[in-house]
Amino acid sequence: RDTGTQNNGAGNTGNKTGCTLAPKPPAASTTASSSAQDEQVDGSKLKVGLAYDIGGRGDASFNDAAAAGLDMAISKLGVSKDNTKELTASPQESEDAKQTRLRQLASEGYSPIITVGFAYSDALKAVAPQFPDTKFAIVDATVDGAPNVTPLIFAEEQGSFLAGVAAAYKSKSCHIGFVGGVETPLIKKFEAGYIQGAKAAAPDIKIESKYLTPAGDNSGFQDPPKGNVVAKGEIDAGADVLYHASGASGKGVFEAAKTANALAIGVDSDQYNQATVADFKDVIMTSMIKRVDVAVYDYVKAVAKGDVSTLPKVFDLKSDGVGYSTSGGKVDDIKDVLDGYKGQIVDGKITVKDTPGN
Amino acid sequence: MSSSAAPVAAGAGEAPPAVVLSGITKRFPGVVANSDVHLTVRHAEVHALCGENGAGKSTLMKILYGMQHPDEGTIEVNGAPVRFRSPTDAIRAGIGMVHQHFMLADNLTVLENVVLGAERLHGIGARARRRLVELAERTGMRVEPDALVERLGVADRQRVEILKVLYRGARIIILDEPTAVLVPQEVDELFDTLRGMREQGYTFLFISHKLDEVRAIADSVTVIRRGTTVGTADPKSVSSRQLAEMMVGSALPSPETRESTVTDQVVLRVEGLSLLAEDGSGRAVLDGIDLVVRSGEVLGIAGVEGNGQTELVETVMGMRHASSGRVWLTGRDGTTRELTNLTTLHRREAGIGYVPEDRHRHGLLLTQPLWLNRVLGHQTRPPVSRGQWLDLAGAKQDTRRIVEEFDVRTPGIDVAAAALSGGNQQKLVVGRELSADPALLIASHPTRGVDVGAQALIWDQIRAARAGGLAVLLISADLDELIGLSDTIKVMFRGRLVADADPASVTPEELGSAMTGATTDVPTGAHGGSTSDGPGTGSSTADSEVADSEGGERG
Amino acid sequence: MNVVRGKLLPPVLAIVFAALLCSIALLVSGGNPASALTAMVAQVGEGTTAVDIVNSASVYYLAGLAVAIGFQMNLFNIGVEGQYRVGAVVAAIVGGAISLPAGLHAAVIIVVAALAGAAYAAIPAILKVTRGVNEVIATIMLNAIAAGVVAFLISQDAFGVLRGNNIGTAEIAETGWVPGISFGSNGTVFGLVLLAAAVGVGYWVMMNRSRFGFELRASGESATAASAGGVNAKRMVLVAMLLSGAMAGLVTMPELLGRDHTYLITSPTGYGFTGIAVALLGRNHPGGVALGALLWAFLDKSALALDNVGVPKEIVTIMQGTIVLSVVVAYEIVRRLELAAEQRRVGRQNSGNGGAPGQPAGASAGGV
Amino acid sequence: MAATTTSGGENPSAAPMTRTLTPPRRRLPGWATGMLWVAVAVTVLSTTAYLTNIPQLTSSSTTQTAVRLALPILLAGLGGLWAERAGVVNIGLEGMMIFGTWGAAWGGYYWGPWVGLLAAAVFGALGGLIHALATVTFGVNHIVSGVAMNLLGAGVTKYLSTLIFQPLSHNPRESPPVPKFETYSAAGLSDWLAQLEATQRVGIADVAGILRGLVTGVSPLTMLGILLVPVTYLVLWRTRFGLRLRSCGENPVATESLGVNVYLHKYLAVVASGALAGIGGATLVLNPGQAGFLENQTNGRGYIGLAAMIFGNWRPGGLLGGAALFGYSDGLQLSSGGQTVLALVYGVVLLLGVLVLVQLFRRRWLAAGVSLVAAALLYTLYWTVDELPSELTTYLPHFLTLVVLAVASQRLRPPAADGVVYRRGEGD
Ligand SMILES: Nc1ncnc2c1ncn2[C@@H]1O[C@H](COP(=O)(O)OP(=O)(O)OP(=O)(O)O)[C@@H](O)[C@H]1O
Ligand SMILES: Nc1ncnc2c1ncn2[C@@H]1O[C@H](COP(=O)(O)OP(=O)(O)OP(=O)(O)O)[C@@H](O)[C@H]1O
Ligand SMILES: [Mg+2]
Ligand SMILES: [Mg+2]
Repeated sequence: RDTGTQNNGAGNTGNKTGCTLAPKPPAASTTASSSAQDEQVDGSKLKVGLAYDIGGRGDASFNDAAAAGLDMAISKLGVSKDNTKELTASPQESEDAKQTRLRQLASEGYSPIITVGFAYSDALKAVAPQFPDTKFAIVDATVDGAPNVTPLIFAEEQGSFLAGVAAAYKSKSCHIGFVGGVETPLIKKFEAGYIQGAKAAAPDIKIESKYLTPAGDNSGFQDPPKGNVVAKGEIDAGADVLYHASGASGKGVFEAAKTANALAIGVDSDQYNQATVADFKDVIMTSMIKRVDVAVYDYVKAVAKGDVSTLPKVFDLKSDGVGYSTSGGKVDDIKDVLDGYKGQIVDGKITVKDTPGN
Repeated sequence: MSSSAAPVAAGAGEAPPAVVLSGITKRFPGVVANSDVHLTVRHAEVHALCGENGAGKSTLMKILYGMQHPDEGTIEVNGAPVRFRSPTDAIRAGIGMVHQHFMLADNLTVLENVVLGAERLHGIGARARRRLVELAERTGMRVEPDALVERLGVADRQRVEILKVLYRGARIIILDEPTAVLVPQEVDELFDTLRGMREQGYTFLFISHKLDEVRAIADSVTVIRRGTTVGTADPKSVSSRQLAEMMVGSALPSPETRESTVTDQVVLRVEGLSLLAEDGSGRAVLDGIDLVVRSGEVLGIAGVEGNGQTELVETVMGMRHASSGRVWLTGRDGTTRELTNLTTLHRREAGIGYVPEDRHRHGLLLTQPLWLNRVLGHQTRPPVSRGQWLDLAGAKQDTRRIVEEFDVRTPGIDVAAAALSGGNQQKLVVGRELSADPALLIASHPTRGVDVGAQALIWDQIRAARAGGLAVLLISADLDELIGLSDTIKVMFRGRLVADADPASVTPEELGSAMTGATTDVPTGAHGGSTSDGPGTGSSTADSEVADSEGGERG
Repeated sequence: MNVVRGKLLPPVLAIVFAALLCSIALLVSGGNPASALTAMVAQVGEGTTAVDIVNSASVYYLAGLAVAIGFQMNLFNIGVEGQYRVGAVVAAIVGGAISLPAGLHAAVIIVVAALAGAAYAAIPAILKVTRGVNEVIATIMLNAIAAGVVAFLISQDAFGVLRGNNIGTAEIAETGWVPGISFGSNGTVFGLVLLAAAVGVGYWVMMNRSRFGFELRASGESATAASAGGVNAKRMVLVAMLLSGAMAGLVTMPELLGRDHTYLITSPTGYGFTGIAVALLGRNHPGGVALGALLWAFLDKSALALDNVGVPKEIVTIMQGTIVLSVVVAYEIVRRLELAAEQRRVGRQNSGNGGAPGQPAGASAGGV
Repeated sequence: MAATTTSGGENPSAAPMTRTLTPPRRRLPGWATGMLWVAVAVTVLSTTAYLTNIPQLTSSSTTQTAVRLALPILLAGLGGLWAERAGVVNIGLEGMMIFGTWGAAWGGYYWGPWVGLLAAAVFGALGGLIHALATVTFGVNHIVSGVAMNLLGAGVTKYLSTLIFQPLSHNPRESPPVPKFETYSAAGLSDWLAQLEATQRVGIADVAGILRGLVTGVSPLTMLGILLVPVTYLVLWRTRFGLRLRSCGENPVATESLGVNVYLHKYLAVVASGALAGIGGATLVLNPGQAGFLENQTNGRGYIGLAAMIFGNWRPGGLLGGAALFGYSDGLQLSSGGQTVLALVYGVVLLLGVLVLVQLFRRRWLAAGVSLVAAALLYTLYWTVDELPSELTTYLPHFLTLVVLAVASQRLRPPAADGVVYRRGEGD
């Protein structure tokens, strides 16, 4: 019988001392928080529509986060549950299905309508002008030439930068890895920030990086066995902290980390507390959090107030649109460092690139 | 309905009849295959069953074997009434059947084929092998238990079929047209085996279209016409002609030779044609074939199946690619073209008609209507096509003509080809191939499995076309047909043309021994002309070695 | 009459059966089948749904025909999936890169799509003809590889253009668009729906009237008989596969030139597999495939209404699977019933007049 | 019939013609060919690993990964084998696998991995039963039914998980976490092999690496999967049931005529096929490192299994080879990426070199020439390119399968009546 802690990898021997670290950034001066100050806003008259991407409510990823935002709006802004409607895209559906979904919501009088995922951008471009009085928002994309569409975009690279810093600090072999699900521009932002952050913290660090499938082949987000193999390959190559941005395939990454006694970083939401990966709690040292819930909530609130211009252009570290989680307490010892880098990014002393490479 | 209620009554003290079928009726959609059939088979006799194609012989036997269920009627086996739900029941009652079309799985070994379904007897391992070898020894049917069936020739396959039946302990054995694919020597061997087994108490039901064979082996014969029994006779006291008349009510036709129509205009010239086996072994299936067929001539090729006749035909047709050698054809317009590098379609266009040996595999589109079958092979030529487009009206028109001229019995030209009986399918194919006025007709077994009436019609049509200057390359396993129809005969053995024979003088036995490679020279002029009664004058009692030694002495 | 019974009854029976089965599933899970069904039917009248059905059906139709060509000669081209994607992406790249007068531009794109699809289909065709590689396995592999080829071609290193978080090919200039037929707020029917219809007619003429179609069907029915009849089997495999691939290349043209004007990494996949189902439903007949495509499109589009009545959309996938299966089962049952009826008829006939046993019943009237 | 003649060689009339024309060629027995292939593969790999200095090619980790990735494919392929040996084409393997994943998650969640495994087999078998009903009883075209099965598999499981899993996992497309099988290692052996592997001696270290991968971290499900290969062989080729089943796929009419119940055997075969595919699905759920049920998680593995079976010439040993090739190359590209893939190109060059020699020996000049050109091209590729585009290396296993099939060009031999609709009593 194998024990769960058996060490299979060639690397990760744990007897190295870790990286030579760059000097720590100065301690953070400010911590901004947009949704902290909660004034009373009444949203009871709003009819809120949500159009999810493939996966929908319950995907334990960004759709779920959007759903959480809606739930928050229901509880905090007094939006009536009966006045909300959630629709979900099917895999492999064509453009007209998305358009029909949006028209359906708009013609039933829903406003605002929040679309989750950049796949909706073309559909919005077609539908939004047909309903000029309806307010739309789109997560992860901007739609040009449609004034009634509010983009809710995130600086994933900034959050990932902090993940990179954390990885560099926690790596004993000074060798870390990134596992991407599908090689899309969006996921490349995660990779870019991660690499930049790690290098900022430890200039000599070695970084493995690999995607499961190329763009267009979305199975990379749904294939834990492949995620497992890729993670194992990176661990074998010497990495001992892995950051994944691979949706459901991340389970495989966590398992590989657990088997090899390595650490992992979750993505999108606080995966330490996620039920479906509860078995791997102890290797999830932190998660890069993308606060789609906050964005959705803030957007609904802004609509209720009648002014969406107050929303941040980009949900970034500054607006707490992205961040990192501390559940499990594994990064408590380096919290000051992380907050230091965060402060530098917020202050514009560090600019994080959104594409990997030079 | 005239039925023959057991003419040979089971006398007192004798064993009860092995099989009694009474009042059997079987209907298929659109067809009544058997109608009130009565048949009595005595114990330890060879009982022959004769009838035209589609008369219902096979169906009756399948009913006896439990594969089909009669709509009406009763079956008794060894005096006891039985009701078979499946072949298993029949096998249990001691009945075995060797089917008209071999029922063997090609990709399994001989042993596997034999034990299949009867594993309970001796398992499937060493014990079964011992039992099979022992059985083969006893009956003289040598087989190699571990050979793949696909590598066996027809005669071997038949042995396997019979062993299969014996292995199950059958005492009543149905043989459906077992001789159709055998050469005379093999037929004789088979008959010897049957006689020996009859002595041991086996009962046989024997179906054949070859009436002389029936007279040679059977103890009694029952004739079936149009699904019902017309009578039982003693084969020793009736002539083939009488039997035939019982079957069809008309005179027995014969492929008799008449005045020669051979001209000196060469139509087909083949030089040094060779073909390598497809298995990559480098073995030659055809080895330096030279031949010439002239206008008005029928060139017959005799040979045991598997000696390269099929390959010769398919190579001349362009369906296989010769490794060396050349082929020329002189068309109706007198121009000579080299065919060697042409496709099958171009060869057909140059003036070759082709009656394939297996009409189902190579001749017909079974689920398509007759008129669309008329197009096959002629898709580039009027009247069935105009350039790249089909001429449906023309095709239908011409199909109606063929149906009329060749007496194809069909409800119409829109029925699927599969709906016709074998003989009628064959008439359609022959009619089609002669309709484009070819210079050369390649006819492979043109009357195999076809009843006497259809046979006569096909022979007549070939003969008429020959008189009009058609050259014919004829392949046939039916040596009477070969001798009767050909102007020249060549014998093929192991991919080579090893002997010539003069159809005016050669006997089937001589031809048969040359075909097996026993003799290389076939005498010409030793015997009289072929008889209209077909082969078998005497050969039924003589065993093969007599024929061999005769050939040898003369050689 | 007979045609109605033999050809139309089975699919109707099948649809009813599938609907019944799904209703039971719904009832078991506490849903309301009646409201689900009415919602689906009512959805057709909603907004652009009717037009969307026609538009999608045109796409499914092309895919179905592409598959059907192979089926006609027993070539199982699973590869339509890969071929249409390669065709679409190459056409989109070329279309975005060139500028030509209106009309000509679109024509060039369509031709390029067909050529690219055919070229991709040529791989399994050549492998089969020269090396005897089973086309099923080859096309399964090539479907996966097509995903890589498409990803490679769309990547920013090759021809891709970043559009927000999405990547796609460069937008095709307006000269390359094919205008649709607008129904105002009810949507716009793709202009290339006419192309699909024309391809269907062409397919019918080719199959039933041309020498080539005859040879194709003959090869499918019996490869051996066809080759004895002068049909070059290898050539037929090659040509059929290329034609199938060319038609596959056309699959997304209505969408590409009528609506999307670019091929994105998020562009839908799976039309090739839909094509298989649709071709099977339509029994490879151009009319049947059209009906199959419409039915499929109807199920896909009206499924969007199910969310409104709280029924999981997945029930439609179950329904589609059940329909495919039960259509063929229904054909078989009707065939058997007819056989039995025929048998009884003959039985009666013969007991009536003594008949002419052993002769085909139909022939007994006409004599011989 | 040869009753009257005695010694066959003397009298040619006794010798059946076809047999004398085709002297039976001595063929190596199946297991020997298999071993030979394995030996060639290992040799080429270790040589390549040495020459390119990429030890991952034969590391134990790679082997372990290969086993993990090959397992579902192997089981799906076995499923295909059972069905097709009985004459039923099963393109619905994918759907049956999906049934299996759902069943495994459901059974596993409530009652643990063993029940999960059982449930997976039962669910897969149910899929097989529907397929059998359609193809055997109703004579539906096998492909049609298979396509429908794939649709049904996806639809029904999605529907069921909305009903059953969503309340538990709050996600309609995913099950809650499912308990997994434990893994076992042959401890002593594994350690000894690890020492050998660490020596980095050419050949020995490679073989040790590969072997160690096979005996380390193995779950009961993995053992079952691998065990099912010889079991399948024994059942199908060495028992009476297997003989009957195979003959249904070769010549059902003949089989029926011998009193064998063809329908029954086809039913059993297809149901077994579904069960095997279901177990294949279970490996994606119950083996360590796998997720629970996840929509679309089979991701075409059923089709690949079918391909592996065709690749393996409808034989268990060949199928194992096909699945191994697939799992190995996929594992390699996933875990080590572009560079190793390039090393593999080098390996192919070596293999082609061997092939050229064989072809020269057999005097097949053309084939040798073609192989030589291909080898030269690949070698140029190896030298000129640093790394292959990742978009394309992702599909390395698919490329390899195509290439191997095209090169080996073996004469595949499907069961003669494979895919032919058989209707009882309508035989000739
Ligand atoms: N399975 C079947 N379904 C429908 N009709 C059949 C079937 N089998 C036989 N028939 C019909 O029954 C008739 C008798 O067929 P059968 O095979 O018994 O003829 P046969 O006497 O053996 O002919 P042959 O000498 O050509 O072998 C045929 O005309 C055929 O139309
Ligand atoms: N499966 C079937 N379905 C329908 N009819 C059949 C079937 N099998 C056989 N038949 C019938 O069998 C007849 C074929 O005739 P039959 O078998 O007697 O010809 P044959 O001379 O024995 O041909 P062959 O020499 O090729 O065996 C046709 O009339 C056809 O209706
Ligand atoms: Mg018969
Ligand atoms: Mg017959």
